[in-house]
Amino acid sequence: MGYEFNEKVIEHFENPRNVGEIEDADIVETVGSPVCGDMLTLYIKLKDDKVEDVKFKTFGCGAAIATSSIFTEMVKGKTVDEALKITSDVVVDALGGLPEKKVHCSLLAPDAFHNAIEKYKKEHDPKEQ
Amino acid sequence: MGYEFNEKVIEHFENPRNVGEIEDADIVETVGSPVCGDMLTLYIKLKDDKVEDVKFKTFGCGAAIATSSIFTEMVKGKTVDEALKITSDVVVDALGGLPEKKVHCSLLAPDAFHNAIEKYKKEHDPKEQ
Amino acid sequence: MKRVYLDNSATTAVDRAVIETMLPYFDKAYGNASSFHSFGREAARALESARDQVATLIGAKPSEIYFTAGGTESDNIAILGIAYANRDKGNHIITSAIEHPAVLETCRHLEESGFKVTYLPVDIDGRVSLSDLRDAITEETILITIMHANNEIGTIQHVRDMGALARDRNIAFHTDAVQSIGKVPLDVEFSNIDLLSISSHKLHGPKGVGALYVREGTAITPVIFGGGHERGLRPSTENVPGIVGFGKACEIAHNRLDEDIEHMSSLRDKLIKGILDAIPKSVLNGPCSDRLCNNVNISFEAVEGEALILALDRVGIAASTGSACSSKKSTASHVLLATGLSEQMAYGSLRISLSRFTTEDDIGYVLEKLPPIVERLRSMSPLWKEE
Amino acid sequence: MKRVYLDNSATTAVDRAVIETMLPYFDKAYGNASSFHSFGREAARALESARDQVATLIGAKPSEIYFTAGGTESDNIAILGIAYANRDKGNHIITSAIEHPAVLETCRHLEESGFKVTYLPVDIDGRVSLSDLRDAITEETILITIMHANNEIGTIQHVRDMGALARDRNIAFHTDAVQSIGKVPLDVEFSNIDLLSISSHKLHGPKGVGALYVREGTAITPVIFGGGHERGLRPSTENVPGIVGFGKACEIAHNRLDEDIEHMSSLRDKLIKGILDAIPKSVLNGPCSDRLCNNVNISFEAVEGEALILALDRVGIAASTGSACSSKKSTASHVLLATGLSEQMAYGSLRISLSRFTTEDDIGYVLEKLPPIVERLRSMSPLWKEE
Ligand SMILES: Cc1ncc(COP(=O)(O)O)c(C=O)c1O
Ligand SMILES: Cc1ncc(COP(=O)(O)O)c(C=O)c1O
Repeated sequence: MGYEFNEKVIEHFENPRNVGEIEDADIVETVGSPVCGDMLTLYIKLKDDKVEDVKFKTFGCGAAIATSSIFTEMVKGKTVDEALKITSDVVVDALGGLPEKKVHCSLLAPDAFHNAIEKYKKEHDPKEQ
Repeated sequence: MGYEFNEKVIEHFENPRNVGEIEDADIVETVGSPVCGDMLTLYIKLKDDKVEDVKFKTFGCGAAIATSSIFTEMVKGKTVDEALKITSDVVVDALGGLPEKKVHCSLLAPDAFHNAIEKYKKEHDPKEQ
Repeated sequence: MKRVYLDNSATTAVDRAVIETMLPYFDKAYGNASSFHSFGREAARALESARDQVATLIGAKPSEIYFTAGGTESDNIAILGIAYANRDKGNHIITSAIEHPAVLETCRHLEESGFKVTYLPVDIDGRVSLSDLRDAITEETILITIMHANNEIGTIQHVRDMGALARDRNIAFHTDAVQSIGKVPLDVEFSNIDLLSISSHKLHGPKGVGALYVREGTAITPVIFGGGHERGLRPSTENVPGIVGFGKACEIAHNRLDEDIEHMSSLRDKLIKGILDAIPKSVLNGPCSDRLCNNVNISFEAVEGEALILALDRVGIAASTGSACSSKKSTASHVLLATGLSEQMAYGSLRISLSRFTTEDDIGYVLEKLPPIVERLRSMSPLWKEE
Repeated sequence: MKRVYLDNSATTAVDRAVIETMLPYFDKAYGNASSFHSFGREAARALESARDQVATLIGAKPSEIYFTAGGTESDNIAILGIAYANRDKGNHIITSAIEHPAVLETCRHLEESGFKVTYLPVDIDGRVSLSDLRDAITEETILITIMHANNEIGTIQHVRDMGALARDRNIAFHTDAVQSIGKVPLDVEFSNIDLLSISSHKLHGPKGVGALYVREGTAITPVIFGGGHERGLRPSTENVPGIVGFGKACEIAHNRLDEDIEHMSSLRDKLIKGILDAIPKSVLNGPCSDRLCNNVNISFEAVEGEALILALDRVGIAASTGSACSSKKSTASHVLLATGLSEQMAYGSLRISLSRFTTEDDIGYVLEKLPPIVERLRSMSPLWKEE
């Protein structure tokens, strides 16, 4: 059976926020791959433990685009810890819901962000240096 | 699938010839039974080796009624030997055809007639008396 | 010529409102419900609202309704699907002697592949006894399939008690409700039903559409394979206009249920009384109570059913008989014989089945035309003895 | 908003003339074709004339046409029916890697019950090689089932040669012609076909109806059980309006075949050229010759298909993709992958399928809207490298 996106999802699909790259990003993280048909690259700039800027590029379906868009909008300006609380459930809620078979697409951005911060912390952990 | 009778079959069904009994019949022959859902009783009066009169009663479907009707019409007045040539094929042809699944109903009257004559011959065979 | 259609157990006229509802789905909202575009979404939405309508009529959840191509397919998917899914639990199936061929032939097929089937007898009213059913259950029993209402003699079975018995023993309970839906109030929860078959064309919906209700959590294996439609249980591009029409027909049936039952019952009773009064040596087949509101089945001594149907057809009355004089030999209805009726009377049966569109006038016409026809056929019958 | 329907391989709009032909069978000539009265005879006659119309389109005898509920059911009855009927002769089936799920899943089911299935590979154009087929045949082979034309990339197979090979070895040859009927001239005699599946809704007939052609004398076992309709191969009350509409659709397709093919081919070629010219890094999937007249399938580097379909939908264009991002994970088309296309390109495929109702205008609209959409999606794609 087909599925239906609500207006808000469509709006984010048609006018995605924060698309692009950040040249001097602190972290660049890619999840997925063209082989699995879903791929997202997240560019993050941090300042004083806050997400100063974030951009994305995605090779993915409409839900992947819309969830990445709203996710970047939601984490921008937040502290890293606050941003880590924006899980896929939060994203789906913020969009007013997704068709059941599309819910998994909302994992891409939070996953990428989570991985990114983990890597970043590891790299900047004084104990590890 | 349903089936369709032609006009001639319908006409014989609605106005069957020679229905009834012959009180002083020379031969009365019944084929079939209520258990098999098809039953025909034929009353035959012979004279000088000719079928002087013939009547029938049937418990059977429309095709059984129509074929019995036309059969009696066809044999009446014929010599017994000519009448024995009125097989089910001849009856079906005379009616202008029957639906395939109804062809077997046209066996009733010729069968009854055949049996009747056989029995009659046996009973009246000088050699057997 | 006047034409009176009284063969509504065979099929019904599609309701005008149903046709109107279907029309846009042929050439406007004609998308494939699996497609990711506006045409597909229109179709998918229509499908889901039809699913709601069907579910509402029988007290199910929409997610428990699977659309099929008709009653036969629903019965096949239910019986084969449950049998194959439970092969390791047991190989015994219980049904009744008076089921529709869609159930009986499917059970016979399973017998050929190693299943054991008990065909429960019925009493003179066509009723399966609950204690027979209880006694038939073994450790191996995996499915009980007993029809809700019989298509020939209108007997309504006590499915609720049967369902309770099945549930108690952890056995799946399927009922063929093709004839009862829209004519008997039925709730799958109340009646302890696990699987239920419906066919659209028996309740003023289009032909070639049906549904199978499968209670949530019931283990069932697909028997048709393809693109995964209807959650894998019935693949094939969904027949959107047909399903939409079916949904509408269910909605109408639901809204008018009491009124329809009252209307048909009263005409039915008038017809039965009228025939039995007017025609000697005629007997009612099937029960006097718990009988489908639209079913009349009467046998006339010494009269053959197909001849009777043909004669009625000649005066514009469409009805049916339990006699089928086909290819090789005549056969009498297995249902009538199972009730203990003699062959002769079984061959002489007439089924008159009403619908919500049947009128007083139709009944009057039958009561005018039928007696002389029976008389004429009897006058030609070697079995008829004038008194 | 302008709406342009270009997903005709998924389903088609029902022709107005077809709807008109169906209408009386809903509420006037609504009888059951098995009934012995005037309503039944009207239905039976309509059924038989539809059977003639379907038979004429493929060069079969009417008695070789069995009506079904659609392409999936035709494929299932053909494959399971032949397999079960020939179990004692052998247990090997040959098919191709690019069949529709209605064939592939049915074959997989047979594998689970002891049959062996060979899935022949295809070349870059999606074509099965005749010598591969020859080599795959064993003493055990009882069925070859290769689709006539592919639903995704439009490849037309050389069924005549395959049929000859099968006939020579006394093996039943089935072809799924769901996509080709009405778009490729086909004669079952000329092409040595023993069984052939058709679906009404792919050629401007109603959904939920199909046919299976079975050559006279072919041993086949029923897989659905019931009242013996369609000579026992497909029991269930016949869907008279649907079948009548299907017959009419076949008649129309037969009468306009050359004209339709020319119309669609010319628009198809214009569309392919227009897209490939306007959009860099786009490649045509499927063959350049012996391609369905209504099929366009193009992949765009770095673009994901479902996003593309959604963007097209937003401007009113209905098309489809070989990408299906469903429940758990995305899957790329098994057909495109079988032709050797990379995953990325398979995910980025767009299928545009035309019909006899497609206009120059529709094509122009796609050529106007598609390039900027691809450009926008590429600008968001991490895989896109500007040159
Ligand atoms: C009791 C019963 N079950 C099943 C069926 C089969 O339904 P369909 O003809 O829709 O396949 C019928 C009617 O034919 C029926 O009366
Ligand atoms: C090649 C092919 N075979 C079979 C089918 C199944 O047909 P239906 O949807 O009518 O069951 C389709 C279409 O869905 C198809 O394209």
